[in-house]
Amino acid sequence: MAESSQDRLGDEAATARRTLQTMWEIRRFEEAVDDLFARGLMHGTMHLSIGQEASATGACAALRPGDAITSTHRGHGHCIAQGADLTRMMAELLAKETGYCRGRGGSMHIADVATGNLGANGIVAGGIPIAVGAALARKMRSEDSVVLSFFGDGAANEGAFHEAMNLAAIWRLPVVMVCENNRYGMSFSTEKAFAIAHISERAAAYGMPGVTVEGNDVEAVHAAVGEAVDRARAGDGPTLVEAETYRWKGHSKSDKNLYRTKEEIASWRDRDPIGRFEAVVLERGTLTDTDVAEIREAAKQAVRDAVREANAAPDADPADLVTGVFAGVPA
Amino acid sequence: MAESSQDRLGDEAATARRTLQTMWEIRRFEEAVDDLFARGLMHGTMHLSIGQEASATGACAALRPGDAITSTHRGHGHCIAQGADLTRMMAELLAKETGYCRGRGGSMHIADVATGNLGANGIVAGGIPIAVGAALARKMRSEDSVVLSFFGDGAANEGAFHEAMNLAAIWRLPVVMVCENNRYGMSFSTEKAFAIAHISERAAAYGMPGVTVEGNDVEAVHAAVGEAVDRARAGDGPTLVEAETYRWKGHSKSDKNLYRTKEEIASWRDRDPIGRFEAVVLERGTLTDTDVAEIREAAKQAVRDAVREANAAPDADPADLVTGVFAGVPA
Amino acid sequence: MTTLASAPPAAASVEPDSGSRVLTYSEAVREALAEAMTADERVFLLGEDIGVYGGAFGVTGDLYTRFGAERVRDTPISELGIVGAAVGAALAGMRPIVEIQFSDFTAQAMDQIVNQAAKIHYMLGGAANVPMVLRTPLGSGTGAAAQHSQSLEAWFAHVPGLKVVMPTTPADAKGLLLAAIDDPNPVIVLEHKLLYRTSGPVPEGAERVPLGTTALRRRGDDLTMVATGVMVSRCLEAAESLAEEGIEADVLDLRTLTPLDDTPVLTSVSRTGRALLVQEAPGHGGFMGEVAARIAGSDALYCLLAPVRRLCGLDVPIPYAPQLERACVPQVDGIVRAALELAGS
Amino acid sequence: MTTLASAPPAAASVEPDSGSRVLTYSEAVREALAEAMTADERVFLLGEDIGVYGGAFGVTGDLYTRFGAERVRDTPISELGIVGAAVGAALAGMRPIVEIQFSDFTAQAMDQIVNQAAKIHYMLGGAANVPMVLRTPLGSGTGAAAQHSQSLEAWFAHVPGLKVVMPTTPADAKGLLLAAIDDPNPVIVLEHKLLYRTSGPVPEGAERVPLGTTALRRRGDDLTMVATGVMVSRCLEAAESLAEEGIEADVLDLRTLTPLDDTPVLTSVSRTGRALLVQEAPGHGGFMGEVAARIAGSDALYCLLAPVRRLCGLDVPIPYAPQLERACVPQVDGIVRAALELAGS
Ligand SMILES: Cc1ncc(C[n+]2csc(CCOP(=O)(O)OP(=O)(O)O)c2C)c(N)n1
Ligand SMILES: Cc1ncc(C[n+]2csc(CCOP(=O)(O)OP(=O)(O)O)c2C)c(N)n1
Ligand SMILES: [Mg+2]
Ligand SMILES: [Mg+2]
Repeated sequence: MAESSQDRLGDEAATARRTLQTMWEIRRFEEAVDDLFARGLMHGTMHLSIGQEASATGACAALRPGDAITSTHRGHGHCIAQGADLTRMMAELLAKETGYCRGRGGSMHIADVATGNLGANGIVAGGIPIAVGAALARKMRSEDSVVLSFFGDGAANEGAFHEAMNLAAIWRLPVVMVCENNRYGMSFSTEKAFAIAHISERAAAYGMPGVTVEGNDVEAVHAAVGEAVDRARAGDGPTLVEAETYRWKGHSKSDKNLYRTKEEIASWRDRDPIGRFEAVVLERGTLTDTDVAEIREAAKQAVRDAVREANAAPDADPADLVTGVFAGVPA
Repeated sequence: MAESSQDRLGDEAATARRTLQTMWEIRRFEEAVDDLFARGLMHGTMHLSIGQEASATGACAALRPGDAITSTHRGHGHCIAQGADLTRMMAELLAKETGYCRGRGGSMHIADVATGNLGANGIVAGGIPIAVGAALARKMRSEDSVVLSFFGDGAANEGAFHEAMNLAAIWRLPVVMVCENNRYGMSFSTEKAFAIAHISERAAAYGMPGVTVEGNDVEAVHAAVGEAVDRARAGDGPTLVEAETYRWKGHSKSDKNLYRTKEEIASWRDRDPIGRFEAVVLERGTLTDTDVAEIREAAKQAVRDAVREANAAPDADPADLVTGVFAGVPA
Repeated sequence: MTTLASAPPAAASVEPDSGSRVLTYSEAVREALAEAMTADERVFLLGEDIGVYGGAFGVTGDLYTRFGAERVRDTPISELGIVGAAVGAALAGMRPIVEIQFSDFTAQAMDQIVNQAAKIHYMLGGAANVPMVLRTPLGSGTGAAAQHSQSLEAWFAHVPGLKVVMPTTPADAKGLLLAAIDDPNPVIVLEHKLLYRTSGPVPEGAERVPLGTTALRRRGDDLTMVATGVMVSRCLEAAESLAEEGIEADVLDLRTLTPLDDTPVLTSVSRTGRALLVQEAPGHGGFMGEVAARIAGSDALYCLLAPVRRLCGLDVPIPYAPQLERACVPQVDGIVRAALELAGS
Repeated sequence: MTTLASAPPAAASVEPDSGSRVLTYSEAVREALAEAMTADERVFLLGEDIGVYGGAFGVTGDLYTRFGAERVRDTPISELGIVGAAVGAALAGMRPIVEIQFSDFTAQAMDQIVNQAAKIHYMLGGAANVPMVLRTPLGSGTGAAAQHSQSLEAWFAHVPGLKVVMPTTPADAKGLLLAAIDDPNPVIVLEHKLLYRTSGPVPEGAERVPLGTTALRRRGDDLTMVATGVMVSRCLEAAESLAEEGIEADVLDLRTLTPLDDTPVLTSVSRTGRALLVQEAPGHGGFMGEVAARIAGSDALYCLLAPVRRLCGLDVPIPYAPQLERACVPQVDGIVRAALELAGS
């Protein structure tokens, strides 16, 4: 993590490698999840971010150790980009005791406090006020770390978004609001859900800067979020960054895609954020075809290992099923 | 009610009379309430709008029969401006069976469905989504009536405001949002509660027009709200009108006014909306000194009568204390 | 007195009687919505993804194509706003029916449900009323974890001014919903996710099932089972196997929590002397506490041969892991065990 | 076993014992907040008008001048946002204490209270916890009508992951609050408006009153009164006049609903055979249903000489008119009447 927001992610080999590998790990991880689910080896429901890898990867690349994020129901990408362990993530989805939540949370609740991931959230916009509080704690302790809150376009119509945005603004908190606008809240299009062209226009209502970026350009996301992170770290308050992207898969398992056309989906598949970054780094000569092939292979392997290890792990243990509700009072 | 939004309220005698009398009735009514409360003859708590008479009066003057309003905890002015009966209002505050709510609601819940007052509200911002729903009903029935929602500056930081504003905008509903910005939400100043200069700037976040007017100028309020009402009636959707005003009295009975200076209060008393309108109509020659004296006397008398009649009325009757909870299923 | 009402899905291998056909629970809800919209133009639906998507659980299905986008109104993700809009539309003479995708998200809308909808009629001294219905699915069993699996019926039952309905059969899903739509008060209809796909006979006509009538689903003299939601079918299954051991149970389905028809409960318990109260929601502060209190507060107390047994969900957030999730709420075998203990005591 | 705890205001004409002085309930809350902030810099307060205004009920008083605007943090009118901010701050290692002006407005914040704060620790498999306190006044009796007078304790008690506290004496207002602040879990502290001005002895030191201990406020063998909130002092008053008629009552103050210490209740009822459960909240679905169910579900059942009597608020929104408002919740005379009926039966 923690690339300086000045440098582009595709200019330097190590950074480019890490960035590309992160995006491929997200892609492969979710393809594996999709497959496990289809084969009935995973239960519950899943929200995949395939096609949105650039916003998660570019945004988290602008963070440092000590910074934190809040994530969403579509949070695998954020979690991986923030440096989570694939095996523990997969173990969680497979309801294993070795999972991040010991099988209690599942896809919608993975958190990794160690890497500063305060958690996915099953509640749309639920993480935004929490990010504000985590940023408030940092400000009160005069730390220079920041908090980044991911949420979707649909979340921007929840009251929680409004109240949290205003609190962040009036208290000038070190928080960056990253709205991943993938054009739909479940089946409801942004054209119908908003009477404005860009969600970033809402920033002005709170007196904070707002910007819209090409969400499938990992460098653009990193640059915009990096600027916002610098502003937050400098004590100059919050920013709303809107990343325009698209989800290739259905909203969840029950989605029949009746609300959008095959053509629309296809046109966005042509704007694959991973392919786009590969083209950039190859063209710039930052990486070679062999490098790229290695990275793809490494990502595939990492996910394969994660699935294998997770499958081998013990199932969630009912031991403290009841006693686990409350944290024990310290002696 | 229902002055054309073109004409100024102070140009024509009958209109000027009605406007001035409404403002005086609000003033005298609340002075009477203040007095009854101080003398222990009224219980509960009261939120007085003394000093804000112009926004209630000017806004409601732009409405027609068939239109509706939603009001707030500080709603006596809205209720009177909308044409409510002073005796039934006073009876409600005195917990009489003849009150608008049969003594069940009190100051924070007075409604007068006949004049289109859908009710005061004890919940900050509680009336805004309700106004949106009442406007949606009108649109679905293709009626040309409109709904006006009063709320304060503090209410604009509630999630309910945000969600309601967006629904009104995307559905282009015939609703007018009137924010009475009296500089404080209880003790919290707008300088602290907002990082923007004018609450009307928030309209843009929903794609609706927003305007700020001098809230103590009844003609200015009427003109701005009138324009918004015309827009709504024409099917061109909602508007946010911010009326800048000031409350002379404390927030409620428990207020020690620690959060503002005597000087500030005094400076606003010098901007008395009633005196201002009297000066205008006298200067324009619309009304004479005698007219004005008569109107003041008439208002004082109307309130005196209301208090006398209300006092004579029977106390709230416990008869249907329990059975009144549910409306009976029609045969 | 209650008569033996038609049995719910689990036990419903019966042929539909004349004038009724077998429908799923979702189809029954959809049919009620369609009939109500056809009969009364004031009725309309609003909710997230209820339009072309057909609803998060597919309940509204094709209503969007049949009644159009105005009356089957997709909304942004704004639960508080849309419930408030329903309150306002109801005050203005419409008959809105709101769908909240998961009952967990009623938390977002509690102010409009509790402080507005429930209180307006009384608070205004009867000057206005709020004829609206809020439909929402509750319950666990789908692997959706803690924020998508709650059973919050007790919250609503504790709010004066709300009526609270929990249909357990397709026939009731239709009949109770129609009654809720007729009702001039706000009614919360809690549908159970696991019941949507179950099927049973549903009358053709617009027959209402009156709110406030407990249904006797099975007859037996050895103990009384009182249940709500999906626990009703589990109790019936349990009663089947208990019967094999010669233990016969009354199985009562409360159907509506407010108004609550407790007479059949008290009558049954007075006869059997043994009460097993089964709910999916966590036990602590749950609605079966109310039922237990009704029994303990009445003369049925004198007929009790054993302490009133509550079998409820564990006092935990619903976990994701399937085996843990199952362990958190009463299952058929657990009900059978509890019944045997109770009958033996 | 419980020992006789110090009596609450109504009966507290006692001289403060050494190491304690007489404070009002609000002063006791304020003292706890001040001591906690002095002892632990992670502790801070946030809420509407808690700063220079001193709080809607004057509870935070001069804390703003003593601890400054950073730690006694005024907020906009955004209940959901500020409770969410408290959750986030708690996750980040702070010890936030939120004040919600009236418990009725927790409706605005239910998502963060119920779906976030209560569940995070369990849902994350123990990886994080949410050490926060939410203080809010409940109850009627102030003429503030239906949206400012509710008693919603049953909602919170029914949410696994929340601890729920209802202090009734100044000593407990301080001691239970200190324990709540120490607790690594989210704790809802429900203060009663009518108790703020009552006074009683409060220990000087930072003595904690552990969560989950029912207090025996008065000793008697003829019946058991179980109460919460302001009903405790009313029961004690009622017990006084009952004593004049030769009827002696145990008066139990639950103090915390979660965790619930029901042993003293069951022990007492087993001895007296008569239970009178008194709450201000509407009866239907209220917390005394849980208490009645605990009795009916235990062997205490066999000791009952009469049905368990619940005396609760009427199932109505609280009306404005003073005489109607009084008629809606149990008063001393009503408690006496109910006790006489119960003792006589
Ligand atoms: C408060 C709340 N309302 C509704 C839902 C159901 N739901 C889950 S995801 C979703 C769509 C969210 O849209 P968006 O915020 O754009 O995120 P995306 O799914 O597009 O990534 C909905 C409606 C929920 N989980 N929480
Ligand atoms: C949801 C909610 N939060 C808090 C309160 C307590 N309260 C009543 S009025 C008020 C101030 C409202 O400020 P504003 O909206 O500006 O209206 P004003 O009182 O200035 O007319 C507050 C905080 C409430 N009634 N409802
Ligand atoms: Mg989206
Ligand atoms: Mg104000």
